[in-house]
Amino acid sequence: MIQEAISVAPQLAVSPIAEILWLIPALPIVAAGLGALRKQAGRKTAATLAIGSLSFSLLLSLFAFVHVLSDWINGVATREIANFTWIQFGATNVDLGWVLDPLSAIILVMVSFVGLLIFIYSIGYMKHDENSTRFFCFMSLFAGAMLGVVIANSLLLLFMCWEIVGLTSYLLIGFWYQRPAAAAAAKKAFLTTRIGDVFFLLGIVWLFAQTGTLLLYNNGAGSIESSSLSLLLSQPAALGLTAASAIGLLIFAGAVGKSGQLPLHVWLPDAMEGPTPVSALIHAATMVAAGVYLIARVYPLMAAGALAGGTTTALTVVTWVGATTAVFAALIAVAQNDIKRILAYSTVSQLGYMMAGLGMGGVAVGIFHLITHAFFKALLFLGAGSVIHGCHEEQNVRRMGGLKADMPLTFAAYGIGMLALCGFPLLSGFWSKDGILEAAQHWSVAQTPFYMLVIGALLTAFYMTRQVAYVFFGHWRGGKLAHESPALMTVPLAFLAFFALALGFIGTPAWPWFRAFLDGRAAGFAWSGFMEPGLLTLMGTSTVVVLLGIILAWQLYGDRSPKPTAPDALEKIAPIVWGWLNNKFYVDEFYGVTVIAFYGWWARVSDWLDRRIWGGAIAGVAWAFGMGARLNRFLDTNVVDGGFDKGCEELTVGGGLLSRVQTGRVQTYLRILALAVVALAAILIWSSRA
Amino acid sequence: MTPLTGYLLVAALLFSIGLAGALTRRNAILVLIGIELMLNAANLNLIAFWRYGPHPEALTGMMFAIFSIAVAAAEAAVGLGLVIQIHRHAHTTDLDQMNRMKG
Amino acid sequence: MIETCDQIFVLLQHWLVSFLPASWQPAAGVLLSVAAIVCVFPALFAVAVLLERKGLARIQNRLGPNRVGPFGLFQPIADAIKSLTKEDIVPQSADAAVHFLAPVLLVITVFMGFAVLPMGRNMVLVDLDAGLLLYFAMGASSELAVFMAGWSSRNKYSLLGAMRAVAQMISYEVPLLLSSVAVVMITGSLSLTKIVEAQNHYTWGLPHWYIFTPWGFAGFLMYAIATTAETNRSPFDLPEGESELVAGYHTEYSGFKFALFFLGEYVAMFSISGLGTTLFLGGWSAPFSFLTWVPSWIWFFSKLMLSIFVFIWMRGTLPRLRQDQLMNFAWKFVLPMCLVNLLAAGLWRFMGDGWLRWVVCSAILIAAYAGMGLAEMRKQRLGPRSYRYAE
Amino acid sequence: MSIVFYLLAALTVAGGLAAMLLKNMVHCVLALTVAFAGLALLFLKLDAQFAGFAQILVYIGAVAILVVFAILLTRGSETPKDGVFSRSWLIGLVIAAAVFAVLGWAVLQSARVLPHETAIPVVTVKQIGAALVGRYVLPLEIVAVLLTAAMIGAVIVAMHENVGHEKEGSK
Repeated sequence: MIQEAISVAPQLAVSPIAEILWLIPALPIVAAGLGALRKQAGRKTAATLAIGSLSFSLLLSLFAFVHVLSDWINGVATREIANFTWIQFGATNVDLGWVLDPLSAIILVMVSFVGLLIFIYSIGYMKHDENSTRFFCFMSLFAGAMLGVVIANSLLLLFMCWEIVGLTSYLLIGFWYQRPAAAAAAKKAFLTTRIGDVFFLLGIVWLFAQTGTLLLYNNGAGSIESSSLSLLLSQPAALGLTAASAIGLLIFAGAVGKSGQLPLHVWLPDAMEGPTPVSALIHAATMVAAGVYLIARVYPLMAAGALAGGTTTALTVVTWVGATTAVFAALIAVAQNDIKRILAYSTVSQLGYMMAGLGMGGVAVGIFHLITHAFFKALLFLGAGSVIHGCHEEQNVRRMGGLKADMPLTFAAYGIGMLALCGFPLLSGFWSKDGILEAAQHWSVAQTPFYMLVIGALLTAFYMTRQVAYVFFGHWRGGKLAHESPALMTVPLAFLAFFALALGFIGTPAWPWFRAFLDGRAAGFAWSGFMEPGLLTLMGTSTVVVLLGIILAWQLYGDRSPKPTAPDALEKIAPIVWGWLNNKFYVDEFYGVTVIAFYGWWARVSDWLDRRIWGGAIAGVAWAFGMGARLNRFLDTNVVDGGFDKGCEELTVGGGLLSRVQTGRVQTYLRILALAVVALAAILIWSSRA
Repeated sequence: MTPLTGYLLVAALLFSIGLAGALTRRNAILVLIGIELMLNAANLNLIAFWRYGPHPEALTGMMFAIFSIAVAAAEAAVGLGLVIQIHRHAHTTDLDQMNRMKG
Repeated sequence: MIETCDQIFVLLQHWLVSFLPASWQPAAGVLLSVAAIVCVFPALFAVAVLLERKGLARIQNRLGPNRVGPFGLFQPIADAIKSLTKEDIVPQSADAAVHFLAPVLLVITVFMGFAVLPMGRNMVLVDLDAGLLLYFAMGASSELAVFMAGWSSRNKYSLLGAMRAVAQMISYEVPLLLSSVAVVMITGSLSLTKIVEAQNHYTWGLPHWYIFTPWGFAGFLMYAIATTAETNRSPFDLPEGESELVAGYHTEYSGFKFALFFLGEYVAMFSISGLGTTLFLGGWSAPFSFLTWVPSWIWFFSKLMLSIFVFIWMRGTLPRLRQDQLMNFAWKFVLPMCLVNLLAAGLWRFMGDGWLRWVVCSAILIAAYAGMGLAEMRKQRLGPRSYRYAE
Repeated sequence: MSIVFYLLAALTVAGGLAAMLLKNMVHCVLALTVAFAGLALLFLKLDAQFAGFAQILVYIGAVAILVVFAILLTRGSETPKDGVFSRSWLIGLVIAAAVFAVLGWAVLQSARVLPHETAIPVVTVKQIGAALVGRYVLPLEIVAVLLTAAMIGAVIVAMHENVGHEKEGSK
């Protein structure tokens, strides 16, 4: 299902809000810079700076959103761009710029709003950390860079912000760098995402070489507008791909790294070593969504050349990768015991959904799930943070239990988040996941992704129920008793819970406002939206699947409170499967014995080559020279020296004479200088007289 | 003799006196004084040329002299600072003894 | 009549000169003015010395000179006779020529400053375009006289006093110049008569003196501080700190030469007060528009004597500073403050009329003052003493 | 050529000669100030009021004092035992004489083409100021930077290596 081309009138005058759109990322970045100048003790200033700047960004984002919204109500599809030349060499310009359209507007609001809530939550969470100034500084920098990714109208600007995002992710995962695990996880995240980024950069360079511009939109001259696209389609690349598809796949590789898709998903669960607000902000709500957003942003490139109802190689790859990731990560999540790790794999899985949605249903389907997911996953992470905080830094779900009495607020919020994630009817996750399933059902290439996603939904319901059963039901199995978190942490939870409940209603089949908004069409309310053939059946199926997952899990785990050391209920049934799942399909180990082992081997080979081959060659040369030298010495002492000594004596005498010129006396130099002046002046006057 | 010739001759004389001092005195400070005298002679030249030149309203010579005065002040400050430091180091300001680079 | 009173000295000069042939008249006029200055200020010196001794005595709760004449009023005459008749001692090892030249040079340079000072309407010796520059050039030259006196005496107290005095005068010359530059910036001229003219008009009966502007007020304070240091007056009188250096650079002077130094110092005080009056206090202009009928020179000398009184008052009130405190104060407080004041004056000039420039300039100056003051208060601890010139 | 010019020229040259010939270095500096003063008066004679006063302010007020400080700090006020002139003073003198000969020759050679009395240029301080911040603003800025650098450099060079915070009394 390919998005119809929107007719956008060339934008001549840019509205004031689009003019100052750069302020949205600039404010948090400036705040980060100012915060970096503060002492570690100045935590209040740092937090105030971060939250203040992000509040302003949110305000501006809301203005931008309202502007786009009012345009939309007036029947205009907004796309306002502001470009400028950054570097100019020869006839080539490197342009940067930003764009305001429905997509960027809605993501801006989402990122700044969720970010703000998480910032506020962090005040409570990081209260006892002595480095919280650094924390807020990094968080602001991250928020600024992420907002920069969102507004970028140039792949280069996008890539710069993308890399800053990667950097801050590294810094924040390794925030507690005293822990070896955190340091290792940060390194892993950085290196793994770098693999994707290299491909991304290759794609950018290729695109630049082909089209001569990196601007996405430039009144018809941008790289993903029709003129460039037709040029790209006409260029064949290898393996029967067009240049458009090949570049699209390269860019997708960047998204794979950032969004934790197979096979580069390994960093995301490890990234949970960072502080929980970081996990919530970066590794659930925003940064990992950057990959999805990137695909949505360059969607015209990905979809270039597709016929109506058809698809392209790039989109097919996106779909398959997404669907596989969705099931794969959900399977792993079933057998994890760390509360944040479960959520991390769940995030990977949901990102797979988004990718699949993008691949099969277009921008609106994927982004809708991105938005709803951002809210309920942030909610879940913050809830998990609240649980961890309340349980005195305990992360193993099997050492918890019965928290619904101790932490009622957290429980309520977490429950809502869990149901939304499962896709429980009428909650936000239900509507967005349904959109993806519907798109999968109608996909023209294959039906397999549809079934995979349904199985994924079942697994999602299963592992979330398992987790909730472990954490909140049964009786307390940990050490020190848990306590409810402060209001500073629960109030953001309540906000997020509200959105997890209600946000889905902007994209129901009866009122597909979200899609209409993104596509720039009018949205009407009609119950008949539900009456499309197969839709009700689909909704029924997914409801049944979800309920099935919940009931299954409840049967296995509900109210049981097994001992933390006892084997898991699933482990009793199928120990081998459990082992595979618990060990994450041994992907890390697989990489360990393949990629890393290869590097190790290669390093050893290089070392050997260095020592034996090159070193040997050099040693041989040295030996040869040594022999030559001995010969020389023989000749020297017996033949040359006699004559040479004589010559040297002469030279010494000459040098001694010459060195008198270099006396080290200032006045001598001055004297010579004056003499030279006299000589020059005399010559000049003499010659002018003649 | 035109007025300008007179000024130029005075300047030349002053310059030569400064040069002679710089070439013959032992003390580094006096060498610096000699150089100051040479600079001043040049200033006199500049002002004289400005006064009797074809375009005094352009102020070129005058400006040159003013800037030269400013630069000379800087030169004196740094030069004397160096002399003081050398004195601290080598306990002499006698140029005849200051012919080694090794301290 | 009012006009005549105001211009009485000018008219007198013209009348006297008119007896001479026309070609001699300009030179004779100048000579006459010089003579007047050279007579008036030493007379004022006598008055000021008496005033100082009596005033200080009042402050210190004693009587002061009261033997010669009624209330000791003829004391200066007695002093003068005494110093002129005392033996003129030159130390044996002293550099006689330099020892002799130093007081002469001091008095000459100090009197040169009056050449450009307008002491009343039309009462200026030479109205130079670069008058202020001449004044400061002469002020700078007097440092050399002080050095000559100290060095030629071949006495360590003299030398130390001279070095202290020169270092102090150089240090405070910078803020002195900078605070004057603010006035020059606003007036747009280095000519002192123009500076007075610029201040000589009134709004609602009140004069437009520069001291009544934020930058002018701050500048005047800086100027007053720098002036006190420049004239080696208490609390900046370290160069002649009796408890440390006997009498500073004129320890080895006696008799007439000592009197010259004494005279030079007081005349320097007069001239620098006169300059301050000209720059900030409206020179010879009246303080209220309804008082403009009073002759201008009366105003000038009233303001001058007021400044002298403040000098005496300060001497009676404040204790002496230490050398490092003095230097720190100059370079770390007065100088930055003067630079900020320059900024304020620049803003004042370019912001145009209106209340806004008052607010902005005042805010800048108060903020700078408060900031630097607080910073100084914070490091209350006194640093290690270090005397550069006593090594 | 007026009598005033000859007097001033004689004063200046005498000051310069004395500055280079006297044995006592403080006397040299005092003679130098005489030369500076003479030059300043020559500037005034050339109707360069501003330059003349600036000359007094900078050279007599600052440079001379600075030299005096340097002399006292290097104990240079005592006359050295082994003569004040360097061993090769004769060569220096000859070279200086040669330079003067060349310069004087050049001046006299060109005397024919030099202009005679010209109108006195009227230059106000205001014009000089306008030129400084107008046409010559770049040199002005550079000189400002140079002076700042020189000041910092002089302070650092003259500072004791082992003194942490220093009170600098000189410009």
